[in-house]
Order: sequence, then structure tokens, then C-alpha cells
Amino acid sequence: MDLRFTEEEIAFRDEVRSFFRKALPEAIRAKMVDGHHLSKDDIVAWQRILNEKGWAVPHWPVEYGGTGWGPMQQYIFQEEMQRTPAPMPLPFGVSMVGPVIYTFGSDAQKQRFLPRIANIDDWWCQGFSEPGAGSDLASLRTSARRDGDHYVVNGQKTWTTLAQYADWIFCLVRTDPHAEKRQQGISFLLIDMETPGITVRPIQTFDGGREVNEVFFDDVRVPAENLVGEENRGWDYAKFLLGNERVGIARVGVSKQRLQRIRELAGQVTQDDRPLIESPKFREKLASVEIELKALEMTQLRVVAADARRGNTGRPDPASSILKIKGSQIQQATTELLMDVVGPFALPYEEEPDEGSNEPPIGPDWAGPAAPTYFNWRKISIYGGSNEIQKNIIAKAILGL
Amino acid sequence: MDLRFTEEEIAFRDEVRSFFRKALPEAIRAKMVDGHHLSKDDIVAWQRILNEKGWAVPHWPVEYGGTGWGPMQQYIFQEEMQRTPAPMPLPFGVSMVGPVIYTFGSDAQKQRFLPRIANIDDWWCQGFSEPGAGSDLASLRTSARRDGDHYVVNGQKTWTTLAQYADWIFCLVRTDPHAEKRQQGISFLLIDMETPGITVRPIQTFDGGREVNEVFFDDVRVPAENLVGEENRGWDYAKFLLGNERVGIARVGVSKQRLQRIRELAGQVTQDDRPLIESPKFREKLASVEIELKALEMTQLRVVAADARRGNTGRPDPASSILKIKGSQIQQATTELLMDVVGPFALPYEEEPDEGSNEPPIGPDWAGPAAPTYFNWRKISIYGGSNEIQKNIIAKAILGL
Amino acid sequence: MDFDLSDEQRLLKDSVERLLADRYDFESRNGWLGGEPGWSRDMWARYAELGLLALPFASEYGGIDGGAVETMIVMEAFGRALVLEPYFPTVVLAGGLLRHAGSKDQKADLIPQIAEGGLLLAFAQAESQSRYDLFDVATTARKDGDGWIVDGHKTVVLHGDSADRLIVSARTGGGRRDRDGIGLFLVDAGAEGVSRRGYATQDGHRAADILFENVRVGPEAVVGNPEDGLPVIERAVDEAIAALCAEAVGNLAVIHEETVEYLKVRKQFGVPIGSFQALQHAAVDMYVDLEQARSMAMFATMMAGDPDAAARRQAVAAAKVQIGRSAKSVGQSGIQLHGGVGMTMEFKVGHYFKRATMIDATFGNVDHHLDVVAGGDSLVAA
Amino acid sequence: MDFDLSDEQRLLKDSVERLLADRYDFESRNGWLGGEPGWSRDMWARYAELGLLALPFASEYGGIDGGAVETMIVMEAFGRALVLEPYFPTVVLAGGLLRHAGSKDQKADLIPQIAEGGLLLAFAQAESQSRYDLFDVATTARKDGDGWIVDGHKTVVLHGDSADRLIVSARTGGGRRDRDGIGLFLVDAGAEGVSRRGYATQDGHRAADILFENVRVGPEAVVGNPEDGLPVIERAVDEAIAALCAEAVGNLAVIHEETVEYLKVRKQFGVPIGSFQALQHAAVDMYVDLEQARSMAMFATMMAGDPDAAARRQAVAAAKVQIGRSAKSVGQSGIQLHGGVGMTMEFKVGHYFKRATMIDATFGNVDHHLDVVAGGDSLVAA
Repeated sequence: MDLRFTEEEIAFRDEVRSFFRKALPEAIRAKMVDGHHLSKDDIVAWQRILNEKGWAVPHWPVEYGGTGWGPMQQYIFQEEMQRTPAPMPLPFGVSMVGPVIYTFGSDAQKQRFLPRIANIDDWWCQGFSEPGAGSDLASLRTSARRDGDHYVVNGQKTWTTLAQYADWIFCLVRTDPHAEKRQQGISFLLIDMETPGITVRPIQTFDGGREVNEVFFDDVRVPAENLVGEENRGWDYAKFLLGNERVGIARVGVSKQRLQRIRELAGQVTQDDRPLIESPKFREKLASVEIELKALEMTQLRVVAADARRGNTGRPDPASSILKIKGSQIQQATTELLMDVVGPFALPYEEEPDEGSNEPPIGPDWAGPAAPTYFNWRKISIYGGSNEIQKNIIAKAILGL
Repeated sequence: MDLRFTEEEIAFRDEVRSFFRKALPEAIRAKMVDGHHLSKDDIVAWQRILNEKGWAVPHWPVEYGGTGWGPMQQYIFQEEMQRTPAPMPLPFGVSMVGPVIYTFGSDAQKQRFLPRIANIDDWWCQGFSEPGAGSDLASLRTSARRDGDHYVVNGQKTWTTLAQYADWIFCLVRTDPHAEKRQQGISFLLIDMETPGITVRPIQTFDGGREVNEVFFDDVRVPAENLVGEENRGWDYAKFLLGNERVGIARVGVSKQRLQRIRELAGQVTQDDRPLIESPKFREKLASVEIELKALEMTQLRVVAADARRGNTGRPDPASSILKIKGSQIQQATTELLMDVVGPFALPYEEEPDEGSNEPPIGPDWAGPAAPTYFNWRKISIYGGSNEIQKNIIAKAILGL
Repeated sequence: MDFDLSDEQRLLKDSVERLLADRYDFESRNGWLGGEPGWSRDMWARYAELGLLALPFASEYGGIDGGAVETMIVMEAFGRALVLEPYFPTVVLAGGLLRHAGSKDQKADLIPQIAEGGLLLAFAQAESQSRYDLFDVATTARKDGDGWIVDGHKTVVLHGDSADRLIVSARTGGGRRDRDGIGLFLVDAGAEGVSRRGYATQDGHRAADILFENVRVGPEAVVGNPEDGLPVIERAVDEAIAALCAEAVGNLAVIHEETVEYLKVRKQFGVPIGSFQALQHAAVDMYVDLEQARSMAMFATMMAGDPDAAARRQAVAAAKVQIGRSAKSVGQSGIQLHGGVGMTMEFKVGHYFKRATMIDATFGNVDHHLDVVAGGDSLVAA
Repeated sequence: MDFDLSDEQRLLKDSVERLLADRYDFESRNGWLGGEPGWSRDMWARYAELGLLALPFASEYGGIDGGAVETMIVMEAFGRALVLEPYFPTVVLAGGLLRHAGSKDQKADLIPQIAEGGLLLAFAQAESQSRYDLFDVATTARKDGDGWIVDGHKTVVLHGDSADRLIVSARTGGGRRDRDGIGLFLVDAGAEGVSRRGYATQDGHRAADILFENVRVGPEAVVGNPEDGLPVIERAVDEAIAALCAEAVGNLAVIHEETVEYLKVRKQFGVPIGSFQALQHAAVDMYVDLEQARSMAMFATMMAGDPDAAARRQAVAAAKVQIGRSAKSVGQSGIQLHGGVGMTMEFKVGHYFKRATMIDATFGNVDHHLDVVAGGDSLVAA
């Protein structure tokens, strides 16, 4: 047992860190630091820089562009990206549909889609959730009826992140409405967003953001070749997809970077005529979150090491539910700390400035995103299986209750 | 709406306060202040002082010795007693079996028992809980078989507080094992603890205390005249009894007195070479508990006022569950604060000193009970319906879930 | 002790609630929010009609002699309806300064205008460096003949963009953080040298940053003692905080009700999600925190007029701590129990959460007020 | 980075656990607890046999060259069995002082005796005024010829009642709270002028108050630099805290397991109470807090030997905060989920809760260590 990084791991970390520092455009980094929204161009630009370096899809098999790194290297890579802070590649292509395609897809699908995912030539979005389904995913109702060499899709998806930019959507659709169990009769379809009959309607979140959407399908004709794997086996692919989310789910690097930034900012505002960072109470609150984060980092490393030990089986360690629960709590705690820092400057609401806007912000320039982020990040304990669902999973899978 | 005490209420409070200060023997007060155990004699002595004053059973009907006070006066009376701090009369006689007897008992029972309860000539204990029943009280199994003009009781009760001193026990017993619903077929019996066949076995609690007991009944013959009310109606009387617990359940006065004491003690220990009470962190923790307590006090007054408004119907306000939950949390929080104050002097374990022992304590003389109280008071969120049960009640009765 | 409303108070409560129930549906509110001036002048006129704008003022100036309880009633109802109009800055906050420090002439001049809905006020107090310290004032007012010249920059002035007149705290002497030497000055929003930049706040209200450059006011503009205005400011702000606490209770009550209702109607796995015990208990925790907040709002209301300034501060600060903590726990749970839809603009819960959160950030957040309570005497001593 | 145990470590773990599983059942423990000296001399001999008493010492003195990980393994196992023997004071704490500051002669003399089970040590450090400050020392050691005379009163000396020799911190110069001028002295427990009052602690361990009156020791009694002993004390105590963290993890793991098991077997309303979602979620919260504690105990173990004293302090303090918080949450929930029976001596959970709680009160509680962490640099900076 040696809980220090090895020399190789340190060398790898330094390599990754220095690349990220050099390669990330400063304008993007600045937005990341204070939690401003990224443009579509920002996201694409960074993904292509990674792809150029050969690091777009490190966790994929080498034959499809992966790096062959082990779990610890992948962990370090993600951690460093989060700490830079650089934008994390959108999961919908590289972490979700990509692995489904290279695992279950046809050769034609692999050739057609995988390189374009790595280079974000196609922007993918996810069509799983439906209104009324929520945590009960298997109750989905969007239908795909076979009609010759097409499927005809009707229904509605919701919570579709960044669908407004998407070229493609991967969907769970019901191909056999008469299946005995609800989980049967579901298929996994790839759908071109340009296909007639698709309507995207934004859902505005209460923080003022426009990240998520409803996607409506009205007699949308999808070529049968866009079916992944076998018909009515989609539930298995979905479980595979959802099980892949593991390393990095705790977003330890994100929280580290945020705490560091909060420390800086608390040095810039004064309370009782001295920097807030000198307030013992504030320091204690900060220390308490840092202790939780350090513990989570160690917990995460234990999970990563266990992965490495038994080989990356693709099965999630049930302990990864801890990472989700605690990781979300800590991320949310950082938004609360930032609210404490900005104090009265939480109030002004400013639309995300257009590029090139020159109206000065109200209050310090980093204060604007504090409240919207506090509001928006409430989602972290809801999406991807709410914390209540995570607790159900742990109770059953780990505690045997 | 006027949330201040009226002049009459203030006068009443002052009268009660000054009586308590004068009448309570200093030796008892000193034990109360630092949470040492009271002897049987202490408890009896105080009850008789109250009875002499006519304040032993203020909530009873005037004809049986009550004072005729309204809910607000009763609240003030309890609050002042807790703040003195004087021992609260043991509930088993005056708050539990007493009201059952004067409401459902025979005239003979009333005459025989009520005056002796008020003067604690009889020490009562409660025989409701059974091993294996817990929160599911109605699953009780202790049986009472009619045999001529006696009942023959067999079975076991548990968690019987201070049964080691008791002259009488009131029990729920199953008189009809074939009743359709479990709640039917239960009767309410008064049993002389001297009756042959009764064995009391102490349960030691993990803090080292000996408050509770198991009570075994082996062919115990109880005169039929000791049945309260009708046979097989005992569940109704039990519900009545349990519903009576309302005013004072939050023990706001107890927590106030403890916080005041903690404030004093924190002035006597030093940390970083100055009194702990000057530590901003400690003051904040104290302030946080005080804020919760002030809120609870107001909540309690709202419940009391609502009682007063609609007349004291004997039905508990479902909001009184809030008082139980929050009251227990705050009482427990005071034990945690005291642990912070005693610091390393939490460790020494000292048996409660015999009267007249002259061995000096380890550490400051008030430090000894800190840890045992911290441990022992975990019971507050368990007994009388655990906080989980209280939440179930609120969810159902108030929220309609 | 008496927790019952008087007949007049009951009448007030009923009429405010009826007005809002009739007129302040969510769609109307959204409409006003998106338009100019960001709230409803029509509703403002109705508040005037109902006497709400005259409520806390003395009858000799056309007021209704309402006290802290009456303000609590109105603010809680406004909190339940998420009212956007500038009642708080005009009637409660600036109104409080006027009531406590205004001259007879000032009252006789201004209160009738406020009462009839023709005059909006704002209190230009906060500055970029002052955070929550009322005594931290860099804006200056220097004597100029018989008048004064005001210079400085005020920030996040609540509803400062639509106010007709501003009450400005300015330093007439002493150092930036001295308790002495602060005065209050009535300044026309359109006066020469006043420039405003208005903006929305997170909760759909409005605020403004206001620059005062060489703004000349006459001697009649002084409100109260120009060398010792802080006690009046503190008193008015404490009353205002009590009012905000009541508004937050209105917010939180709706969050709780909406959430419990959602738990009843929303089904998952074939049953209402309110049948899941973990969610039931979370709803109960919300209820407990709501009721504790309500109790403390009442306590603040009771103590807001206490003649002992230290006891008043202590009580109001304690209430603000409780309100801030309950806003966090009730609001966060409200969103969480709604799940995804709780994150959307369409559902009410997020809007109420935003308002309650911004109330925490107004006139001192939890940390600020916990410092106050911790620094003072015991809150629960006899 | 490698979280796996080496083969030797695995063997150590297995053999300790097997010994305790075979011998340290709850009834035996209760027997020892109630007798004299309050723990088992037989078990002590077995620990010696197994090499546990030699574990952290250098092989040149008959030790086994074990490091912080080995100590963690033993202490966690001891925490799981709620071991009563004075391993912590003798081997970990006083042993650490010896290892870091003892002279060759002292080591050669004492370590073999410790290793074979013939010598018990205790560290007489705390005083009634010192609370958790290691540098707060009023006990004095003044030069007397070539020896020293020790005077003072030490309190809550862990297992000080059965120790054969005491290592005493005493002031050789400077003021009571100076960091300089503290020395360590080996004192025979039976020396003239030493009087002891032993007593039980809440968790069934033993401690003593010890009075030193004009106790004369020779020059060979000095451990390390008599004018600058504090760094050694801090180092040994940090290592000892890491060991206590591991023990507490053992405690909490058992509380969690016992509670989950109880939820499975205990029935109410006709079903196992573990089927109630609210109790399931509470058990999950316990699990999360346990695993976070385990992670921090590992972190402390890793950092306990760090040459950078500030980083070591920061890490160990952070771990102690997490352990203390987890002890509170896991312990309290463990009792609560057991209900009434959790309050009894018969059920294990209370005993484990007591030990974990006392670990929090030993060498600095949550508040103390949170101050340390808050006063230092970021714990999570790169």
C-alpha cells in the first residue's frame, strides 16, 4: 500500500497539465474560471485541440482512437482537465453513444460515426428521458414503427441537453409495445436532427439558462440502418451506456478549482474592513468543504484503484454511487460558498454578455454567475439518477436492504 | 396579535418562579444543574413540596386536585420548573395513569389512587412496551386470563422506567387473544408491584445508567376491580394517555437552563489561553442552537395558544410532533455543546457518587455527567415514538401524504 | 400573549389575499415581469385603493396607523403571490425612515403622495465596499451655504430605477466606517448630477446603481439629524428585515405546498411519489423548517419596535438567520423533490426559491447576522 | 498509487483478525473489563507472540520495521474488536516518542522489553489547563546536579495506572505556553514522589491522574533534546492520531454492519424494518460517512510520516475532523436505527459509539482540529 503517486504518474500528470495550460485558449479558460457560459464554438474548438493531440477519446479502445491509458491515467487526465479548468468533452458523443457504437454497432456505423464523434464533426444529444418518466426510464413511450426499410418515430423526449446545437440524437424508442416486460421492446436508434418532423423546443431553467430542450418527433422516418445492435435489445445498450459513467463523476477536479477560485475571490472582498479570507468563520466553512473534498478524492482513488486491479470490466462499482452523492453535495457546497463571497452582489441579474459586449458588470466581474450557478447546480443532485435513487441503489446493491 | 406576555401572565410567572426558587432544596437544585442523578428521596421530596402548595397536578380537573389553570399558565408553570431547574414530576402517575383513572376509572379507583398519585405515596411505572413490539405497540403479547374475580397475568414488559422503585404498574394486557383486530382485545390493568410472580430486572444502558427495567409476570393474580373501564377497551385508554403528552414535550425550559449553564461553564474553561466563551466559533455554535430554541419556543407558544383558543380538548395538535422532533434535536445539541466544553475531561468515567462520598472528581466537578448525558440523551429521539415515527405522523396527519 | 389576529387584521389579510388571488396569477405576473417597468402600475393603484400604501403611516398624515403586525400580514401575502411591485422599498424601507426621522413638513408633503400611489421612493444605501455594514458610507454630503452637496456611488438600490425620489445615506463627518457623521438626504431622482443604471435582479425585481455627482439639495432635504442618522437607519432596516422575513415565510409556505401537492399528483413506478417514505420525511423536514421560520418571523415582528436597540438587533438578526437557513433547506428540498421540472421556469417552485434566496442576500445574509447574534447576549435568557 | 496491501501486510491483517476473532468475543471482553487490571494480560502476551508489540520498532532493536500502514492495520482490527489493552499508549504513543527521540541506549534497553510484553509505558502529557495544546506545559523539570527534578500534575494519562514507566513532558525553560523549553523524561511509575489515581474511562479503557512531587531522575532519563522536545511530541502525536483514526474506522465499520444487520432481522409491523426507505437512506448516509472516514484515515496514514511538519499537521488534523464528524453521525444513527435496544449495554453498538466518541475527545476534537485546518493552507491545492 502506497498512497502516493508513482514517479510515472507524476510525470504523466505534469505532461497533461502543461499541455492543458499551453493548449487551452485563454478566452475559454477565463470563461471557465468564473462559470460563464461557453459558446458552441468554444466547445468545438477545444474538442478539436484534444483530437489533434490524440486525446479526444482516451477511454476508447486504441483501434478507434483511444490512448490505451489505465484507469489511474484516465483519472489524472480528467482531474487535470477539470483543474485547468478546461471544458470537459461533452459526454453525449464521446462517453455515451461512442462506446455504444463501438461495442454494439455495425462496422458501417463505426466507420461513419466514431471519427466524427472524436472531432465533434457531429454534435450528439441524448434522447432517453421523456416527460412523465423521470427516474422510471423504462416507462418511456416514444414509438418506432417499422415501415419498409425505415422506422417511423413518434413521441417526445425531454431534458435534451444542448439539442439546439445537435446534428444527431440517440434515442430509446419502443419498437414492441406488446412486450411482456416494459424493459423489453425498446430499441436504440440514431436519428439525424435534420430529418423532417423533428422539432426542438427550449426549456428555460429557472436560473435563466437555456441548456435543455424538448424534442418532438412527428412521423420521423429513420433509415433502419440507424438501428444499433438488435431490435428490442435497446435496454441492454442503455444500461451499458449508463454504467459507463464512473471515473470523474465526482468531479473532484472541478470542485478543487472552484475552491481555489473562491479562496482568491474571498481575498478580494472585504468584510469588517478586512479580506473575507481572513475571517475565521469563512475559513472554517472553506476548510470543512475542503476536508470533505479531500476525503472524496481519496474515496475516488480507491474506486479507481479497484477498477485498475480487477481490470476495467465496464461494470460500475456500486461504490461509485457514493461518488455521485458526495460529489454533488460538494459541488453544490461550492456554489453556496461563492454566494457567501458575493454577498449583496448576488442580486443583479445579467444576461450572459454577447461576445464583444462592453457594458461593465454590476459589482465585481466575477459576481454575475454566482447566483445563477447556485440555482442551476441544484440539477446536479437530480440528473443522472437523483441522489434519492442513488441511495436506493446503495441500500440494495451494497447494503443488501 | 400581541406576542408579549400579558401583565397577568408576567405576574403569574414571577409568582411561580419565586416559589420554585424558595421551595426547591438547594441540594436537589445543584444535582439538576449539572445533570447528576436524583435519588428516589429527592423526587419524592419535591413532589410533596408541590403537593403541599397545591401544584402537584395542575392539569387535573379541580375536583381531583387540579388548579384550573389555562394552557398558557400551565406552559409557564412547566417552563419555570424546567428553568429553575427543578425536577419535573414523573409522568407515570400524574400525567399518565392519573388522567386515565379520573377519566375512565371507577369511583373506587379515583378515591383510592388519585390522592396518592398527587402525593407520590404510590410510585407508578408504565407497562406498555414489550420486547419485540417497539413502535408497533399493538403487537403486545402479555396476557391476562380471567379466573373468577381475578385476572392471571403472564408475559413481559420492557423499558419500564424506574420500576425498581415502583409500588404500582399500569399495564396493557391482552384479554381477548381472538379479537379480530390486534387493537381490540386489549385491557388496561393496575397491578400492585408487591403481587407474587412479578420480577423486575434492570436494563443497564450503555452510558452506565440504570433507569429502565424488564418486568416479568408469572401467573400474577390481579383483582378484577383493578381493571380500568371496560374489558377489551384498553387501546382507547392508551391512545388517550399517549395523546395527553403535549405541553412541555419540547422541554424548552430544560434546554434554556442547559444553554445558560453551558455559557457559564464555557467561561470557566480556557482555550488558546482565554475563556472558551470568548471563542467566536463556540459563540456561533451556541448562537445557532439558541436561535433554534427561540424558534421552537415561539412554535410551542403558537401550539399552546391554539390549544387555549379551541379549548383544551385533550386531542393533541399534530403540530406537537414538531415539538417532539425539534425539541429532541435541540436537547441533544446541548449535550454536544457540553461535550465541546469539557473537551478531554469527557473521558473519565465516574460512578454517580454516593451521598456523602468525598472523593474529588477528575477534572472540573461539572464535567463528569457530560459524556453519560450525551450518550443517555440519544434516547430522547427514540422514546415516546421515535423521530421517524413522528415524521410518519406529520406526513400523514398534516401533509396528507 | 395572543397569536390571534384582531378583526381589523383579519380583514386586512382577507382583502390583500383576495386581491392577489383575483389578480396576481402566475401568467399575469410573468407578463408584468417581462414588460416595463417590470411590475404592474395597475396593481400599485389597487394597493393604494386598498390602503396598503398608507398602512404603516400615522393617521395625521393620511396613514392608517398600522404596526409591525399589519406589515407582516401584507408582506407574507406578497411573499405568497411573489409580488413584484416596489412596496418594500417605498412603503416599508423608505417609509420607515420617513416615519422615524422625517420632519412634520416632509411627512405632510410625502406621505399623502405615497398613500395615493403617486410617489415611489428608494433608499440609496449600499455601496460597493460596504457589504452589509450600514455604517460603512463613503458617499459624502458637504455643507454648501444652507444646503448640501452629495457625491458618491450607490449600488443595488432596490427599485432605484423607478423611484421618484431617493433617500440617500451620506457622510457629513468622520471616517468611512464611523458610526457618527451619517446623514439622510432626500434627492430627486431627476436632479442634476444623478445618473442611474437600472437592471433586473435574480428574483425578477429591479434595482439600480446610482451615481451622485455634485448633487445640490436644499436644507429641506435633510431627513433627521444629519450628523447622527445611523440609529434611525438601523431601526428602519430592522423593521424592514422583519418585513422581509414575513415575505420569505410566504415564499417558503408556497414552496412547501407546491411540493407536497406535487408529491401527491406525480406518479412514478406506478404510485404517487409521495408514497415513498424518504420523500415524505424530506417534506416533513421542510415543514418543520417552514414553521420554525414562521415562528421567528413573528418573533422579529414582535421585537421590531422594541425600544431596546440591542435586544431588537439581536432578535431581528436571529430571525434573519433562521429565515436564511430555512430558505436554503426548504428551497433546495423543494427543487429536489420536484426533480427535473423543479428546475424549469414553468414550475413555480424555482421562482419562489430565487426570491427567498435573494432575501437572504438583502440587508445581511446568514453569516452576517449569525455574527450579530453570537456577539450579543443570550437570546434565550430569562 | 497503490491501495493494495503487500503480502506481508495481508498476512499481518489476517493473523491479527484471526486472533481477535478467536479470543476477543464480547463476553470475554466484558469479563476483562470488569476485572483487574481492566484488560487481558493473556491477550497482551499473545500480541507479543504475534510480534504486534515489536511492530513499529527498528529491527536493530528487535523490532519489525513496520510503518504507518502496519500500525493502521492493527489499530483498525483493534477498533473492530474494541480491544482494551494498552497498545496505543505503550506501542504507538510512547513507542513513537522513543523511536523518534530515544537514545541508542534507551532504545536498546526498552524496546526489547516492550516487544516481549514485559514493559508498559504511558505518555504523561495533558494537564488540567492544557486542553489540547501540546505546548501548554506547567509541569517543570529543573536541573539538579547531572539529573533533573520533576514537579507537576498530569491528568487523563491514558493507561497511566498500569504503566511501568512514564514519559513525562515537562518544562525546562520558558513560559507555560512557549513552544521552546519542553523536555521529555522517563520516570519510573514507582519512583519516590510519584502518586497515581487510576480510573476507568467512558469507553472501558483506563487512565490516571499522576502527581509528580520532587521526583528525581538521572541524566539517562532525558528523552531527546530537553530544551526542544515539542517537535518530537508533535510528530509522535500526529502518528498516534493517524492510528486513532484507523481504530475509529474499525469502530464505525462495526456500528454500520451491526446496524444494517439489525435492520434486516428486526421486524415491525410485520416486515423487516430495513424495508422502510427512510431507514435505508439513513443506513446509506452512515455508509457514506464511514467510507469518507476510511478514506481520511488512509490519508492520515500516508501523511503521518511526511517530512513537512506543516503538511503533516494539516493532513492529520483534517482526518481527525472527518473521523470526529463521522463518529458523531454514524454513531448517533447507529443508536437511533437500533431504537431502544441500541441504548442497552447488551447490544454492541453503544460500546463502539462510546469508544469512537472518546477518540474524538483524545488529542483534539473536531473544533480543535478544524481550527488547525482552517488556519493553514488549502488542503486540496495542487
